[in-house]
Amino acid sequence: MLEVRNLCKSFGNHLVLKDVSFDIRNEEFVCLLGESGSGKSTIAELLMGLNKPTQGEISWTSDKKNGMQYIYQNPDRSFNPFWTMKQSLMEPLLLKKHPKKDALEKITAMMDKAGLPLELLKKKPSQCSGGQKQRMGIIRALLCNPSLLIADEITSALDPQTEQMIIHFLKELQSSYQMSVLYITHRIQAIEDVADRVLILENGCIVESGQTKEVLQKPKHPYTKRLLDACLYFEKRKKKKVV
Amino acid sequence: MIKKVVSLYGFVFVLLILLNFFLPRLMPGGPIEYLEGLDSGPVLTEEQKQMMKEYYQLDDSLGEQFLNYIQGMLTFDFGNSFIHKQPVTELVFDHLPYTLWIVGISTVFSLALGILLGLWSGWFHHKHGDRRLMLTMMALGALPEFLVGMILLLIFSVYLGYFPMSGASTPFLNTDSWWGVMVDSIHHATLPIISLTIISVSSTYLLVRNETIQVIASPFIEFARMKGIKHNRLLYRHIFKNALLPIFTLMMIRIGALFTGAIFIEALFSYPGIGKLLKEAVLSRDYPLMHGLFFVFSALILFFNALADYLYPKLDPRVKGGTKVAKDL
Amino acid sequence: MQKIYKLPAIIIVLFLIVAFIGPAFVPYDPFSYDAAAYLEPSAEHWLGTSQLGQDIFSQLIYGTRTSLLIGISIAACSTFLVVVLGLLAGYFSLADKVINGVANILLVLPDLLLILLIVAFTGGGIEQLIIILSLLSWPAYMRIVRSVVLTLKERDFVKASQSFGGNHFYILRAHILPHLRPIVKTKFILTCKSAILTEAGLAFLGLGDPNVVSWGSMLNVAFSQPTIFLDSSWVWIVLPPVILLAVLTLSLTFLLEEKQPSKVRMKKVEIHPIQGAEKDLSVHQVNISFDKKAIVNDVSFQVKRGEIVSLIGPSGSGKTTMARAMYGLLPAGVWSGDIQYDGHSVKNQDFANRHYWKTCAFIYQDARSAFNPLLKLKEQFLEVGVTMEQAIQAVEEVSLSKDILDKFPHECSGGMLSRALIALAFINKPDFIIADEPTSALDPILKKEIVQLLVEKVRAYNVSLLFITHDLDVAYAISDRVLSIENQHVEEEKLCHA
Amino acid sequence: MKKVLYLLLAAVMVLTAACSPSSENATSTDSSGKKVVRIGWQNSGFPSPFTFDTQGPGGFLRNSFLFDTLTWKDDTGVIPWLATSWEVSSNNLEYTFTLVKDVKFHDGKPLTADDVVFSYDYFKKHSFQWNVDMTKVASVQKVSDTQVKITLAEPYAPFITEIAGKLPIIPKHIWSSVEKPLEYKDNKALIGSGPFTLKNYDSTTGNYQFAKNENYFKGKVTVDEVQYIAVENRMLSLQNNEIDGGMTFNYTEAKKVESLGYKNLKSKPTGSAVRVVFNLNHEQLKDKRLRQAIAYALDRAAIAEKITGNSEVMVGSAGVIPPDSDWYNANVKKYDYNVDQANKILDELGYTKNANGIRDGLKLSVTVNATSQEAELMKSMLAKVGIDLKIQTVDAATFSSAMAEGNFDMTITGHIGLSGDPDFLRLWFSGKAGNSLAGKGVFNNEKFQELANQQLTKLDEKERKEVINQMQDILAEELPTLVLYHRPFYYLYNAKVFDGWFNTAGGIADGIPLTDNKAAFVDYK
Repeated sequence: MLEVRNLCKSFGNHLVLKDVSFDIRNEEFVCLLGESGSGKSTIAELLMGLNKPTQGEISWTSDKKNGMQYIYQNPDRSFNPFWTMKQSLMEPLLLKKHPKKDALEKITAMMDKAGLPLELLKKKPSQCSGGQKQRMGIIRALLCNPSLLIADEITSALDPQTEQMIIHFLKELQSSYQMSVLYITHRIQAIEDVADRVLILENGCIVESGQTKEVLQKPKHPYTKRLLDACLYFEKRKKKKVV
Repeated sequence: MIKKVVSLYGFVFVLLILLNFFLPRLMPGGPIEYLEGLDSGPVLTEEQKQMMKEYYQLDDSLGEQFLNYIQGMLTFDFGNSFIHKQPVTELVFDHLPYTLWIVGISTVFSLALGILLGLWSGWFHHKHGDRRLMLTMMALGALPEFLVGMILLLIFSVYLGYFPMSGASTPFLNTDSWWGVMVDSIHHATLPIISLTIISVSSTYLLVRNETIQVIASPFIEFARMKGIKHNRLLYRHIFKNALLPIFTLMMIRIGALFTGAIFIEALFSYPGIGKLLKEAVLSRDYPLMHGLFFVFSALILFFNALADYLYPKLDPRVKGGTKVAKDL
Repeated sequence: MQKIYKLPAIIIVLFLIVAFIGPAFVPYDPFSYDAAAYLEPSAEHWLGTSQLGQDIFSQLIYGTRTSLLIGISIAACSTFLVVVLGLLAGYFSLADKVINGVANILLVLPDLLLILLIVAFTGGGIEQLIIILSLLSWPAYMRIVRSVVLTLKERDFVKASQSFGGNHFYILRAHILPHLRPIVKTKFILTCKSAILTEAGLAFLGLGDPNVVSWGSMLNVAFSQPTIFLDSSWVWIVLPPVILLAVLTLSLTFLLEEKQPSKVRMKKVEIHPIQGAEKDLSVHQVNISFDKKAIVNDVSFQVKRGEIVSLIGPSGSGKTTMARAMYGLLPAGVWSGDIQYDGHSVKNQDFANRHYWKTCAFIYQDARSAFNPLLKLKEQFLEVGVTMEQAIQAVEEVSLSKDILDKFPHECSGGMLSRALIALAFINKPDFIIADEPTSALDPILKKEIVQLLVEKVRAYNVSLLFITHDLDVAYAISDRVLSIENQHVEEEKLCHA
Repeated sequence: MKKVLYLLLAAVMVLTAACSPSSENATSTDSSGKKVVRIGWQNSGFPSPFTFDTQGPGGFLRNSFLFDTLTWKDDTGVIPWLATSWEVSSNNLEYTFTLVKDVKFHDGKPLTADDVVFSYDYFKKHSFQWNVDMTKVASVQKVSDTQVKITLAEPYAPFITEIAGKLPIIPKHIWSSVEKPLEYKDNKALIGSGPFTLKNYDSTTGNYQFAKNENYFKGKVTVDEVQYIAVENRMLSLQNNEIDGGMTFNYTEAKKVESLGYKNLKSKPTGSAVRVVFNLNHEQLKDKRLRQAIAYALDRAAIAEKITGNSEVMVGSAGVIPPDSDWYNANVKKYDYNVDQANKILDELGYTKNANGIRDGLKLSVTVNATSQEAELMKSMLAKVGIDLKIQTVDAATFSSAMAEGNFDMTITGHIGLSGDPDFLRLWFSGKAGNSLAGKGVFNNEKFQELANQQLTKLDEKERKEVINQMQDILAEELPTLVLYHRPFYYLYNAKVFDGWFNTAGGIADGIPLTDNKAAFVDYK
């Protein structure tokens, strides 16, 4: 569906992305793994068209009806603090000239699905918890029926329990909305079960990619090994201790 | 970075130079009309007026006048003042030291006082002393310049007679010692300096206080506190240094305002500074004098602005290459 | 104290009422000259008369109208300019060049000069004054609005709205404008104040509109007759406009003052020894609540010498508050119970002086924000009272080069700073260390290294570590015991020691 | 907090204590046995004949301390000064002056007929700053070492006061080599023959220190030093003992200071006028009946009383020349305050009142040069007859260019020198001399212009007065201008320091109604 070929990007003299190529197929859950500074967010920005690549191209192979949507890292900042959640959630629909009533129905239905109480709609962002906000952020993005959803470190500000909940919510939605997800994170352990494929990014280069299980179990590239080792280091030690 | 500062200020400067020439000439009436409009001036004959026109080169075309002006600007020779019949450069340099003296000293005072009190107030934020001091300072800041000066003049000169009413020195003071001259000029400058200090101290104070409160709230101060550092070191090494950076920039920019604030005070105390000269120049349409004064004012203000932009990155190790300043510009 | 904050608003409303309807009720026309000169205040002339025999009270009321009219109109025009130009400059980079250029020039030109110049030949009518001052007073705040817009433009919710297809006008109006409210309010009030003062100043210099009475023109008239100061007539001629002017501008200034939280009273703290807590770190029946909202309830636990204890819990559960309480950083008013290190209570007045960085040390959440950006690391090491040799040794022990001490924090990577922070924590060999989420901002590889380093040093120096985290994996992996905060209580998790 | 305040207070006190002794020193500079008189006035420029400041009469007066003229004035009128006597030829064109012998300039060189001739010639080339119409002088000849003959181009009755009494005699040996007198600021430019030399001039502050000329030809100079101190506020400075004398317009002020033990010398003749100038080209104001209606509508006695604070004021003479002048026409038409009369004329002119009592068809404005209480009072007074008056304040230069362009309805201006020679009437209204003061709208009254020229030729005072009387009648009837009141000056001084002040008959030189006449310091009688 989406093809990225030989993407390069530099800011001034600093080369952030070096010859990055990958593709995302229909209804696929792809995970982009890498440490901060490895260029993950730059890729997201290029995909969204917020920045122009220095070299290379991004092309859609299937006809793209609704394009893509982006979910932001920090749920606190992705909602206008002066608006109620209802206003914020209605915004994309109203901008597309949906009637108010339809829009509200659609949102109510989604909220139910996400297990969020409807009272939240009357609240301001500051009155909702981080996990609630992030789920509503996902709902807002889905209201546009995107064919690709880019989730950029959407759980890094949340604790592990909430993280799990959100990832599973996303996975569920992915199948029911028949869309692809590009999930950007540095925490491997969270996406083990949900991601179809992983791309591993080191210093602006994709050093390894493949099916999730394959990559996680038999990493080829030394960086992947190191990263996996570090991520799973404490988990393994924990398992030894907990009854 | 320097290039950027220079090009920006260069542009502003060129514009100022143009404004400086055309603005005075756009004002209705000229120097001769001014003399004629006075209640107790002479009744000029046509011959006299013609002579003055020739002498002041007012019958030259605008182009010629402009060329003269530019030439003068380049050689720092602005010609002769119409009303003072004295070279403008000489006139400006006669008066400028007076203004620099009172503005300079009061700037030092108000900075020292404002920074000390501001730090102190921010440090004791939420305590009664801070509240009271802040209310006092805000009240001071809400008073107009002329009122502050007038009140001081009334109390200390008119009623108590501690200080002279006006002037920068006792006329024809009969003393040979430099000490006597010095004491005399301090004596005359005291009220203007106190007025100017009062006028400007509150803004410095409020600025320092806010900055201090912000800095105190920042994590590294909390961490420094956790390290068990002594109060003095915390206040002066950590808080002061961080709070001072933005204040420094603002102070540089406000120096311009100080000079204009001095106009009121100089008028009030008939202090022979540059402000009084300026008022006369504007009223009497003394073009050369206006050129000279505007030039000095704009050059001073521009200089301090540019200096602030230039020094800021040097003072803040984080700003290398002036990215922050460049953005602000 | 509380009522005082309403006072400015009340005064301003009173001024507004006087300005609007006052002139209809004044006893005399402000220009009428029928009375004798310099009459003292009396029943007929409440504030006496001026040199021309004009009733000062009536002039004062009319002056209020003039001043407020000028203040409000200029503030309105100027604020409008500030918002429109600031939005344009911040949002459209092309407009920015032009607007910012003009603003720079206006900022450099001394205002008063321009005002004098322009007023001198336009004649200082009220309309001209409003136009001139509005045109001159926008640049400073325009820059503030502009910079706010510049950051807002990058905010996620604005970008989101753009991706939903919101046009520029919609985004400026719906998303950005509401954020400017506090600035607009401040700007409006301050401009109102300075406009009133400027008008008074100009009128004082004789450059006001002679067709209306204003406080400044009253003062001008008064001061042009300096001999009124030779007897008491100045009391009723000069003081009333001065007082009104001062009261109005003061009220405007104080209108912006926010209500301060009521003062926390210093309570006399009583410290009781905790049973069996002469040694180790003891937390005894601690309750913490902010604004009557309980954070933790009745928490008691101990950390023994050489033990690593983790405190876990989801975000928002009060872990960090607990950490701060344990370091004695919370004000006495918000918590009860006691926390003691080897029997020394943190409630003790001089606990900080005697024990910080000696008995106990703290590892800050985010290494980058823990270091003062303006001081070299060397200074920040030496100020805890160690020698240069000790500092060098400390950084070398965390495998850093000693060159780092000569660097500023911004010249170091996050990993280096995290290591430096650990080095700093151990430099005085404290007995207890509290680490507040030291790994949450770190990438996995670095996190592993830092945690390993921390544990290694704790074991090496036989230090007690209270490790606060939301990362269960790490907590379980390194701790001797794990405590979890949930629903305001602290429970011990069962661990099986490998 | 309190501590800080106390500290501040203490700092101020220390400073005060450190400084106050010097204030005593400052006032005791004149205790060295010298007789010093300090007068308050603003900076009047470098007092050479070409560079003194013409923004007021101060410059001319400072100059007159250093330089002498052929004739001068004191309380008795015109007196001989450098000239002992003079004769006028029968055609009124030739004046022969006999000079005092052995007059010396400050540098010791003698002042001779050559210097007089040189001065007149030089001033024909380089005009004098003050009002002197050198076109009236045709030529100057040396008759002998002590005699000079001045030939006029046309008869000029006021020659003795207006030229001979004002033009300073400058030393030929200095000025003959000066090409650009306006730029000549050497100390030599100040060498004259006058009773004082300039010991010190601070151009920055505007303070002057004049020292007495020990060898003054006219008599002994009675004070050692005269200082002019530029103070902002003369009455308060007088009270603070920073000056020994100062002038004010304000009667209330003068009375208050007088009550504090200072002497008060009221200028007499008053010699000044505050007046309304009408734009004679204005569509409505060109009708003299409207101007007369305004004159009736203005309670000029009240204006004068309110503004000067004195109830014994001189209401403006409709014929411009003040009632206390020798040239005043006592029978000139008076416009006593009469609202009915004003309303009647206005109704006749067809300016009807609307429901609110305002005459819609008549919107007038008055342009003033600074804050003007007169205008405020006019506004109130004209409102009573239904005229809506707008006040416009502009600065001096804008003001006179508005007048020059005829860009006004009415203006208010003030003048001094009205008690001097009445030739000023010709100058104001002739449209020839720089008369933007009278408005460029020349007073086109043939009869008046004819009389104005005629009076110049009448050397006989009586005959001349006859003509001047007629001129006043025309002015009063036509009202090209309306004098509101004649403003007296009050000179307040410390009599212990110097008590020799007097009023000059007709004002110093061309009618300057100030007291600092150099003759007051010279014992010549």
